[in-house]
Amino acid sequence: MSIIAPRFRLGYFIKSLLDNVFWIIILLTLIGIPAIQVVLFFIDLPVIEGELLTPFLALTWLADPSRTLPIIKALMQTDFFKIAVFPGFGFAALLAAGTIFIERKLLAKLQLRVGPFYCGKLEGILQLMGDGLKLISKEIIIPAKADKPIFWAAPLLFVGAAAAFISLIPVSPGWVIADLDVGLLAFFAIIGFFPIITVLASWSANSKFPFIGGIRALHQMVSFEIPLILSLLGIVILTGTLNLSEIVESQSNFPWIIFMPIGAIVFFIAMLAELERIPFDLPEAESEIVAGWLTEFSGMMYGLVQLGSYLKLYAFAAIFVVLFLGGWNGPMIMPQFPQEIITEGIELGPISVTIPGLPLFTPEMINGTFWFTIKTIGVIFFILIPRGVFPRIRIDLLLHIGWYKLIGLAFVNIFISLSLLYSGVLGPGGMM
Amino acid sequence: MSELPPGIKLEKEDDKIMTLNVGPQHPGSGHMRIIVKIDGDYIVSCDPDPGYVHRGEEKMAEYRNYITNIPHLERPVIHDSCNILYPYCLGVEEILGLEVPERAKYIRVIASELNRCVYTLYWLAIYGIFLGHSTMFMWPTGDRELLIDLLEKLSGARVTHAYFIPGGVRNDMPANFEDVCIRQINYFEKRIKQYDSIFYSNPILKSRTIKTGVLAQQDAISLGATGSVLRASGVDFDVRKKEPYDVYDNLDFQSNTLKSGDSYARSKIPWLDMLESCRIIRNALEKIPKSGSVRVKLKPNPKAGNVETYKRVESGRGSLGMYIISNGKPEPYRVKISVGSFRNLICLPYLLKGEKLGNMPAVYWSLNYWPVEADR
Amino acid sequence: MGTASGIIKALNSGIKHIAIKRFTLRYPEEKLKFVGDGYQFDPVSGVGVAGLKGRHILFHDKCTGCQLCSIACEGIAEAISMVKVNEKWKQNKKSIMPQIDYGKCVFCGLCVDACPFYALYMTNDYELSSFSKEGLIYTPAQLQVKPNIEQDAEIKIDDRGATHG
Amino acid sequence: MSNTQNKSNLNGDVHIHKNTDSNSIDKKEDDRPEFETNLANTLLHNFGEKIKIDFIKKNRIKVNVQKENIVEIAKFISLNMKFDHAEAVTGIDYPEQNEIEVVYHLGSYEDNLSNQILALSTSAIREDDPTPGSDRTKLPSLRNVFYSVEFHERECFEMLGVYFENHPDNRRLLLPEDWADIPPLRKDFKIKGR
Repeated sequence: MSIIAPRFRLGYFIKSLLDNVFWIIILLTLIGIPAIQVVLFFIDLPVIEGELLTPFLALTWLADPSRTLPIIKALMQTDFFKIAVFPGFGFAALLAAGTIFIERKLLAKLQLRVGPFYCGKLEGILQLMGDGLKLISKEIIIPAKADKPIFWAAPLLFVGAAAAFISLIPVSPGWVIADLDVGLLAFFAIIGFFPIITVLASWSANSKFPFIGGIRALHQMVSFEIPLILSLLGIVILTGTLNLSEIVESQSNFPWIIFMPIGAIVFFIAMLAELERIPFDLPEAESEIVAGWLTEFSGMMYGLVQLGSYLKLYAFAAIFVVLFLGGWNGPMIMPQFPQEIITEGIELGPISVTIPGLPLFTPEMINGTFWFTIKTIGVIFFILIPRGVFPRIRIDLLLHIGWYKLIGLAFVNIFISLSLLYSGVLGPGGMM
Repeated sequence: MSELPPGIKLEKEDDKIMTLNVGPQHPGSGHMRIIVKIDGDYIVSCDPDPGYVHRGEEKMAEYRNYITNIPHLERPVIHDSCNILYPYCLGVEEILGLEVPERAKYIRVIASELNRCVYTLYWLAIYGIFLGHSTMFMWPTGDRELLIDLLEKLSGARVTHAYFIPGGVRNDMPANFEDVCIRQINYFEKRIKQYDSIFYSNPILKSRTIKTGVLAQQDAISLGATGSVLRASGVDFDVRKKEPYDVYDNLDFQSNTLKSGDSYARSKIPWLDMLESCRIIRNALEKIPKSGSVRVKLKPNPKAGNVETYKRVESGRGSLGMYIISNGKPEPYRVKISVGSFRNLICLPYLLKGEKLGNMPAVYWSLNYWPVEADR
Repeated sequence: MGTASGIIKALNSGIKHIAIKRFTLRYPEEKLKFVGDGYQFDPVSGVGVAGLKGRHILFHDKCTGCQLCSIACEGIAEAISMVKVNEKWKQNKKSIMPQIDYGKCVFCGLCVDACPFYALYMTNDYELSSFSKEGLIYTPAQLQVKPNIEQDAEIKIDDRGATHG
Repeated sequence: MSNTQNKSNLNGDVHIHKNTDSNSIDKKEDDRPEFETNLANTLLHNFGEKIKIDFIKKNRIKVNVQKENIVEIAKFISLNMKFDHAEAVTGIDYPEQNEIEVVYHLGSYEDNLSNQILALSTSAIREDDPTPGSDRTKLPSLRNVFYSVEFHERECFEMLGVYFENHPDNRRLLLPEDWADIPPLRKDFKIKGR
């Protein structure tokens, strides 16, 4: 038995969890409560239900769930919560982190190896956290002749642009940050940012390999934007709207992939190319151009780019789900809550406090999120699998696919949707 | 060599031409540097610069006697160490006049075929990862373990075996080695056949490697290419067939030849050779004498007269020759190692001229080049 | 169509392998089982006995201090030097025995071939790392110790692939 | 690949010249292989005094020529005898004879010749104090006859200081750019500690 990696034992695991809980409680009571008191003492608190929220009152509310719940519900309707937590960054980052972990384990299984194993005791579940800590603690090296402000800005811009995607995605009915009438156009607009950011990053590094990688990325992204946009036009023609929520609602009976499989395939391939994933990872081809436009990035700058690219992966998968797979639509599997929970509340054990309005989310919202997440994970799986199966393609073959084959197929898709529209099968007057 | 596209002129020095140092820090070259000049995406000229792992094996061999030369002569290709010792042992046996026992000859063949597979899998792994196919990196490195395990049972070391010795092999096969070997070789053959659907039949790989870096038959001959590079161009030359050493003339096998001479053919020949090696090993295990000596007794410090010999074998990278000159002293007067990697290197500038930059790894690694061996 | 069927074939082959057994040897927990007790040599017949070429074991009652192992190593690694020992043996008049520097040893085993008195063998012990260069130098007393190691992982092959079990 | 097969493929021009040559190898030794002897006789017939046969063994012939004649003889070997590539170019330093011998091991991919190696050796003057490239240690390059010797001759140049005239690319290959010692494969270059 070696000291390096002791065998996993459930008892040790539970003990370590209990240890953590113990220290969290101790630290919170010793530091947290005085800190909250100090904060509440100095801050002007709002007026809620006609009475001023004094620190004393706030603390009593913290202890009284029936009075805390309205505050939480009010908070959940704010834009800040939406952007930071649920349909926004927190949810997306969680899915992206899960994607990285699943990618590593899945690829390892496909390649007959183990993958992350020791970190986190349970199948290496904390490996990602370890990698993140490593990236944060590493030194950031900037090339001497780089254009420093732009070089610094590029990773941040990349994450920002990737995060901007997330604001457009309707996760479940009503849960979308920016419910734009031109949602699809905004999506195209954000895609247009990435080539610019890539070229800025590669040019400002003032090095040969990033330059070649940046030029390749520019070629690839610009030429695959056209089939990407064209493949979505069929849906716009049939639904008559650019609003993503309305597109999802239009698929309540059947997803568009049934009528437009060609459009879905074109979009999927173009999506792989936009995401720079194998087999289209030419801008980062390590055997030709070191690491492409990422060559000079180090430390957390590289980490930010990776975070951005996985957010982008989630966003593209979500857009695919929204446009082709029916978004949140799915059979209702959540049982309806009993009516008395909502009106009268539930008894909370020995304290016997009645809390009305406990379910913070409606069953429709939970159901929609469930189906959306399941579908998104399925699409992500199909984005990940090619990495284990295909080699990298060459730039001229890539451009050939983009300009000759995919654009033609996208036009075929548009004609199919037009014929569906004018023959009256779908669209206004048809099945819709 | 492929035709240049219209509008591209070669050998012009102006601002449009960018010089890339591919290596030694660049991940795409191994222990060497390729100075590549590109015009847009097209390679204008290419100048290989080996020598980063030059250790002077030939000079070192002049200071050690015929036996103590063995451990360091296998260092250039530790993955193929049996095959690089093979011509040395054959040569020393000739100049010392040793007669190798029959059983030792068969054991040598088995060990060298196992080692050829070990090398080829390592090379295939690198070829795969440099085409961006990460599964093709992991599968061969994993399956290599089966053969390394066999070689470890046989010789006692996993990589640097030091197993061959002038006059035979160091030790006999362990008990029930035959059964284990047959079992693992059968499984190994099943495994490498699965590479076909994911790698060799993969349409994306085919689109990248077919008609890439085509070496015509006449060019391959005049450039003096050898091994898989030569046989992919349609020249049927295998030292095991043409100049059989030890017991290769008793064994049933064929040398694989493909006509097209492109990167795909060059990568497929070693794979076909591995399947052939499995046949050879099974065949040799059938024909091996069940008992007998495996080693003739050597004097501790053997001396030879004024003779010279040139022996060659077919290694994983083609014909591997050793030129040994003796002048009556315990040490050889001169040992020249002529390796397939070094001979194939001359094809690189020839093939890369006018290719696209994206084809560089596909062409370079298809040459079956091992920088450490080429530098010696 | 050939392209599409090739892509589907490749995807199918990849997904099928998700169910195949892992081949990885989990090294510190599992250790490979080797043939025999290590590489040995029979100077009478002139043939070795198969086994792993790991760290040496020195039998003090057989070593005569003839230096043949040291001479054999001279052209290779110069890892063996002869040192004085305090013990008195009848066959070892000079009281010198080999001391091996594993920072230099290449584990070729030619010193074992050179020993005519069955005094020097190799063992299955290969975990020799040390925090200092001096820690890698094994004195005759250290070489005398028979290593006690458990190695039991072997390659097992069945329908669902090979594994180290 | 037996020798009888080889002979039948190539008997034409070999048998005609066999006995006409005064310098012919005598056939007293029975173990001397026939096919290789015929090959050597072809050379002897065409060049006579210019070449000297060192040995004839199974599948191996070594001939020694003067450096003035080597290009001519190599051209003959390449065009008429179908040896099409070089396996190795070896430089050997002989300080006592004051010369550096260079051996070209020539092979062939023709079916009947593919087991043959013809070693073509020549020698250059050895300077005790070498300045590679600008002293008398010079040989004509065979690069225009056998394309495959290009890198081998570059290696020979840096390792032994033999300058090959008419070689298009006489640069260092393996040694570092800042190597300032004598060529390392000469016998007077000693490895440290030995």
